Amino acid sequence: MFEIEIDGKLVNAEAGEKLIEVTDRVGISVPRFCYHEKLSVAANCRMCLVDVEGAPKPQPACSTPVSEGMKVSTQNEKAKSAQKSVMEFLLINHPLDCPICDQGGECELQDVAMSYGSNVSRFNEGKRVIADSNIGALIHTDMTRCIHCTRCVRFGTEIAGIMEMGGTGRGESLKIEPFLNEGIQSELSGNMIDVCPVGALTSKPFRYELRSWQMNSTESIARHDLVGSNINVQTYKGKVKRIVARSNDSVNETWISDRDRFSYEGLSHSNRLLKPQVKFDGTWKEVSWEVALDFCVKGLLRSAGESNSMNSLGVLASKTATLEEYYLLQKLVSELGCENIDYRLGVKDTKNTINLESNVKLSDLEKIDHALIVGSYTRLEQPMINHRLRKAALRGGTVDVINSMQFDFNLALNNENIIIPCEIANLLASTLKVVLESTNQDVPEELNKLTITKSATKIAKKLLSSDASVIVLGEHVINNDNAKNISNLVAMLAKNTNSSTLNLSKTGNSIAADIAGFFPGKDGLDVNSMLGKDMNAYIMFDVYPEYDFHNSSTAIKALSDKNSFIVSMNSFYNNNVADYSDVMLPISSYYETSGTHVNIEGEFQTFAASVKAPQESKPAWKVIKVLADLLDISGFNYSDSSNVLEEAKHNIKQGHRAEESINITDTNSVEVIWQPSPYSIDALLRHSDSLQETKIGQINKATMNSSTAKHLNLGDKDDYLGVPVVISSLVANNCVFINANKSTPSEEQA
Amino acid sequence: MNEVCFKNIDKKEPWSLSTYEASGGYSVWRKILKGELSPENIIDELKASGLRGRGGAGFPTGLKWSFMPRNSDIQKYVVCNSDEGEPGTCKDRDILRFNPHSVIEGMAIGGYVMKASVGYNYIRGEFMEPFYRFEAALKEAYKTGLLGKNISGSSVSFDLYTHLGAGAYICGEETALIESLEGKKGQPRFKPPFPANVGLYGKPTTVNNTESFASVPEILAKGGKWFHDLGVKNSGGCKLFSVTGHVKRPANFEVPMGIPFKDLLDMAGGIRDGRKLKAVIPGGSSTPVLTADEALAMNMDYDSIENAGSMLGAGSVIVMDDSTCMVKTLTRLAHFYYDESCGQCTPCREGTGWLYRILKRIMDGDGKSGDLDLLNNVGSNILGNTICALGDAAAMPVESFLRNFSEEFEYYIENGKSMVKDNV
Amino acid sequence: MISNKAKKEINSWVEKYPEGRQSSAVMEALKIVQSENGNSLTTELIQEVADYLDMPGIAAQEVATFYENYNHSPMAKNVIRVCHNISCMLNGSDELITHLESKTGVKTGEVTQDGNICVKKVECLGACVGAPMLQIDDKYYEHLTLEKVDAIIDGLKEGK
Amino acid sequence: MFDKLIKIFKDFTLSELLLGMSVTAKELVNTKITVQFPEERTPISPRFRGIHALRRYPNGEERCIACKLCEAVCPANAITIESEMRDDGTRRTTQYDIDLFKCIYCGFCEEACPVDAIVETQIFDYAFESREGSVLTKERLLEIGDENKKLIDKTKLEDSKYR
Repeated sequence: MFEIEIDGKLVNAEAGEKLIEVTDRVGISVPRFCYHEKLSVAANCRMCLVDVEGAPKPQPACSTPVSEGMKVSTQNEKAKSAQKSVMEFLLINHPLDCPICDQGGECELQDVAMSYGSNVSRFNEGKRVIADSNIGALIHTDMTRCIHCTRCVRFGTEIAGIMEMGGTGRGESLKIEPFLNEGIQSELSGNMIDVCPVGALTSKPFRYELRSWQMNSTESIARHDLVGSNINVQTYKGKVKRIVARSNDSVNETWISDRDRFSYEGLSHSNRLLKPQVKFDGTWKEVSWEVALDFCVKGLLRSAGESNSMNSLGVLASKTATLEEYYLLQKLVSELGCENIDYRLGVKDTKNTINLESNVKLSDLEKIDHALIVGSYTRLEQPMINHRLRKAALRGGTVDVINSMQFDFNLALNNENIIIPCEIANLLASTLKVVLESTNQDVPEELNKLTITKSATKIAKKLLSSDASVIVLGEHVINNDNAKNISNLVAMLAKNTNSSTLNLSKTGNSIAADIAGFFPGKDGLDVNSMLGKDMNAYIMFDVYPEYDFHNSSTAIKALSDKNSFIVSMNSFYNNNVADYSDVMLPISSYYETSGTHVNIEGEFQTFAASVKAPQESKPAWKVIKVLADLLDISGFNYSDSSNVLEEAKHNIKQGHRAEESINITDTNSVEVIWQPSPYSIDALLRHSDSLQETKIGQINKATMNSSTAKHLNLGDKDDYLGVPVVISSLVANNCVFINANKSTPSEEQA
Repeated sequence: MNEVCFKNIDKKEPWSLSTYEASGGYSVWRKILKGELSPENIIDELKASGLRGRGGAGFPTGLKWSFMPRNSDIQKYVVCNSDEGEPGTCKDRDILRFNPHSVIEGMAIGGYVMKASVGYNYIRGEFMEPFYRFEAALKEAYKTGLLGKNISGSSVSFDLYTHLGAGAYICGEETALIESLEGKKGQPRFKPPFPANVGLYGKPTTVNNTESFASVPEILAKGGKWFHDLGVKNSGGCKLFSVTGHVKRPANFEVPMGIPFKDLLDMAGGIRDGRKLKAVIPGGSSTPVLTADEALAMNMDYDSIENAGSMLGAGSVIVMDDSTCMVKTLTRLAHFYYDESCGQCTPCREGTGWLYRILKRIMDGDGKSGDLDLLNNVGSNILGNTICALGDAAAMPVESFLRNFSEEFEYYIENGKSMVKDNV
Repeated sequence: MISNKAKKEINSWVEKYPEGRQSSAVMEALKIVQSENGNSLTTELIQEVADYLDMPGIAAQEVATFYENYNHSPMAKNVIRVCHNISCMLNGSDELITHLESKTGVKTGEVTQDGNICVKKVECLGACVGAPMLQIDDKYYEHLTLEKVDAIIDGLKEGK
Repeated sequence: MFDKLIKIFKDFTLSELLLGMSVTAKELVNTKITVQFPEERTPISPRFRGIHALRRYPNGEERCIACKLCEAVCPANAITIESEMRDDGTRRTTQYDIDLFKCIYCGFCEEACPVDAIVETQIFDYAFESREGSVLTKERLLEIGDENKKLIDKTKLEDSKYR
């Protein structure tokens, strides 16, 4: 720590810091275009030139390291004239199309030009024009406006991990463009819009709709993944028009995934459920809220029968509700005396699934020196967590993987184990055995018979030799026949190797569901038992059966066959829901209600509603509250969702702690891993047209190797479980990895 | 004359190992292999010799070599910059063609001094004849056991490879050259960090010009003082001057520093066709142009040329007689920099094109009265604001041409044609 | 497709660089592939070179468009590269170029109908003492006169 | 006394009457300044700010590019614009409303317009019969522009030298 003088002020600086970091910290403004605090320094725009005493030429503040006794002027004649000349050079070939440029009003070039530009152009030659390239459904290009700051190029290589944009040609004809016109494929591509200082890269869905100053901005939380990225929701006349990243270094830094950025499009999809509807004699009628709720109450009371017992009521919710919604619904149901409540719709056997806690901070994740990923393609499934892991890898950390398919990770893998799902437990167990043996501990009986494989030794050695390691358990194993074993093995491995754990299988807002106690009570039924029984009534919260249930057709059959009274609250209209329900209540979707998301750190991130729920749809927590009032249940006097949150916080429930036992079973048939494609994980994403158009959105394939295909008698033109077959050697033998943007498997295969 | 790099030039097959060895070549390298010369000795000798970088910047070679972190064990590199492309300069090509072994020996010595076991000679892509010559010489050197791992049983290892460019003037800039060696676009890096700390593949690297390396063996064989005394104060030794343009016998001359320009001009046979000297660019196209009077009064050494208002640069003397149209010449140069700008940083990318377009417009007869001020101003706005020296190189000729020959430019703007009647 | 011969040649360049730095050979690899493909490159070829050297396609494209020695449209068998920088200009390169244009019947940068010759104006080739000069393939022709140029062109036309 | 005599004299010679008549007679032959509005109109400054119009390019293409600067600058919030990308990829308005009840005819919209699309014409006498008429829609504005093209072009040309 030493002092340097900037513009006559003495300020503290640390050795190794760049000048611009110091000026930014103390609030001295230095104009810049290519510098971005999260990207490497390029020093190519030359806008941040300042005068450093003793240096003959002006020095770029972004690349000049501070040194003791340095005297800097950002404002004197030399600095100003250098900045002004650079500004002029930048403007000579920049088009004067600010009025039709979507960046107008929030453009860094425009802003800086106001203070450093001249009002007369001395450039009388023709301006440069560059043809645009189509880079996909999310980003629109106007490359004539490009000022070659290369932020997008650096973003690609440094953050997204795939170099997609590059600078071709040289000199004046330098062009920033992708190579093949295949479109940008990164799952973080939207951030290029944010980093672009001018209107060269703008949001395609938002194109030409509004000017930046017309919108209101509200702070919110994106809920498509486990980090809960911080965002600003920009609205106009009650509609969400755009979403941009909000900086929060402990959560998402300044980046957000494309899912979080573009999913808002679904909010105005024509498929929204906008009015309460009641089924009279098999036909749907739009009714008022009063009528609909009255119908619900009467129906529910009738279903209780003469015994007036609510034992035959089932309550199911999707993984995307807010903490408040989970809590209220849970409270309502338990007040009614019912314990049949569940959100784990996609789990085949809730008794045999993952139960693992996460105990690592997101910001610490980038500091780990080793990660073991089990059953996850983090890049597309949890982009922001993957970004942290990638940072760790770039810092020299190593990453091992146990998966059933080889994925296109954007970080260097140290050791990739591609094995069939049923072997995962064995491999982990044998790894645990190595760990226990090498730390001179007793090996439990169950592990004794195991033979130690080379790969287990490798994995174990790496875990043992790392100071800060993490074991990441992903979604692919939730329906593994040994899911519970895997979960326990990971916990034990972590304990014995001093590693942290990260449970990525609790997607959506599941963590909040657990906290709110949204799981079956002691004598309650879980989702699969409910569907197997004759329930008299159901309350379904934002459930889309063909996507949410582990086995969609069984579930739909169970719900429609039995003559249950079904109340569905949905934000989107769904045919199956319409088939089996008796009442459909339109509820708010994302950004239309206040609530709380609990992220993988256990951080409660509360957000306000950015817009009103459209037409007659209502914030779901209010609907539940009114329903409770109508059912004459007391204790629902909430005036605000924050009251609900307060109460929920005082009633935090613990999920069942699984016993640590291992009992590995073997399977021999072809194993299927069903994973929704990244842009199909919730209803809002499924209704976002631009995202669906992207390469990632189009992913819909059942990948298997040729011998599995032969075994199943399939060719590459066939469908497997309704998903097109792709034959590839990337998958473990006897395993089918399905990435589907359609419904979950139908009955035949289960 | 012809005492260092060109000392074998008149012999038969000057490029062969036998010719080189017959005149004392590789004696220094063999001494090193025998352990008779320490790196410190060599650096002292080089410092005493006054050898300054021959690529144009004129940074003392001994000092540069001493900057390399010598104590750490990490891989280091020496790189020879044979990406000769400065208009007017063609000395390195002749060194590679006629004395390749001196470059090999010089680089090997550099490698030994800086503890760099690998060297690359970056030869410009068009220099295929020099490339084949150099490759042949390398083969000879390897065969004779002068290069490789633990050479002739010593602890010294040095592997030398050639790398070919693909046509980009900017790769003559040392950091652009390093980028290019890494298989990227030749875009200069900003400094600091300097290559001596973070260079090729992120490792400490020293880049020297071909002529600098070629001079090293002779300096060490005959002593730094001998070399220094060939030249004058601040400009030790002798240097290759490429005299081109309107002279009777354009050629490369290796002459002691400090020789009067007049003598150099006479060596090249004087101005051709009995015309009069009009202007001289003394150090390659990037250096300011001098008028005949200024040139005739100067000596060919760093200080004297600087006093005259220009720079020694790479010693590329471009001579122009009174038939030269200065507007056309400057336009030509401006086009060169416009074409060769790498496009990385703003002032150079946008400014070189602007300069060229204004000049082109003047040449097309559409000049306007304010154009000369504009040219000067745009030039000075580029100057000093860029990452590398190419921006400066583009701006400096503009300033000097306009200063020294303003009436020609004014005439052109006013009349839409050249003041020089029979210009070529 | 990159031929095996070309791959072998590329490998000999790759060997020069430290392990994992094979992308250093991209400039030569592109030249080798270009000369096999009738003196020009296509995006597919560039992608193949990139794949072969395990680097992003766009990085290879950057190199292929940055340096001057790569052609991106069909090119003539013989490319005559005439220097027209200052020393050559002072020695009459402009005249030379005009002469070449009339001799070949096409403008600089264009390919003759038979696909044999293309005259290109290039910047300094580093043979200023031999001005005016031009380059065909690996060979420099220096101290040119109009007669010498005629002889060279005639030689090319005869397919020498 | 003397004054009285003069008065009597004036009364008898009818001089006052004649004086009055002379004014009448003079005005009878003088140029008349009464303007027969609406058949006749007083001259108006080319800079006069009357009702608005949207202009087109000579090829018939509407000028407005939906930059919304007029909307932003309007001190009375009288302008409402909605925009989208037209099928040919250009930026266009889908709605351009000026609420005449709000408009204060300050002319800022015209000043702000980068493409000279929205202008204020010399027309000051206009009326509407329904409440909806108080809002000039995009169609109406273009219509006004088309109908008064000559006038607008002329006045803008006259004013252009002072801008």
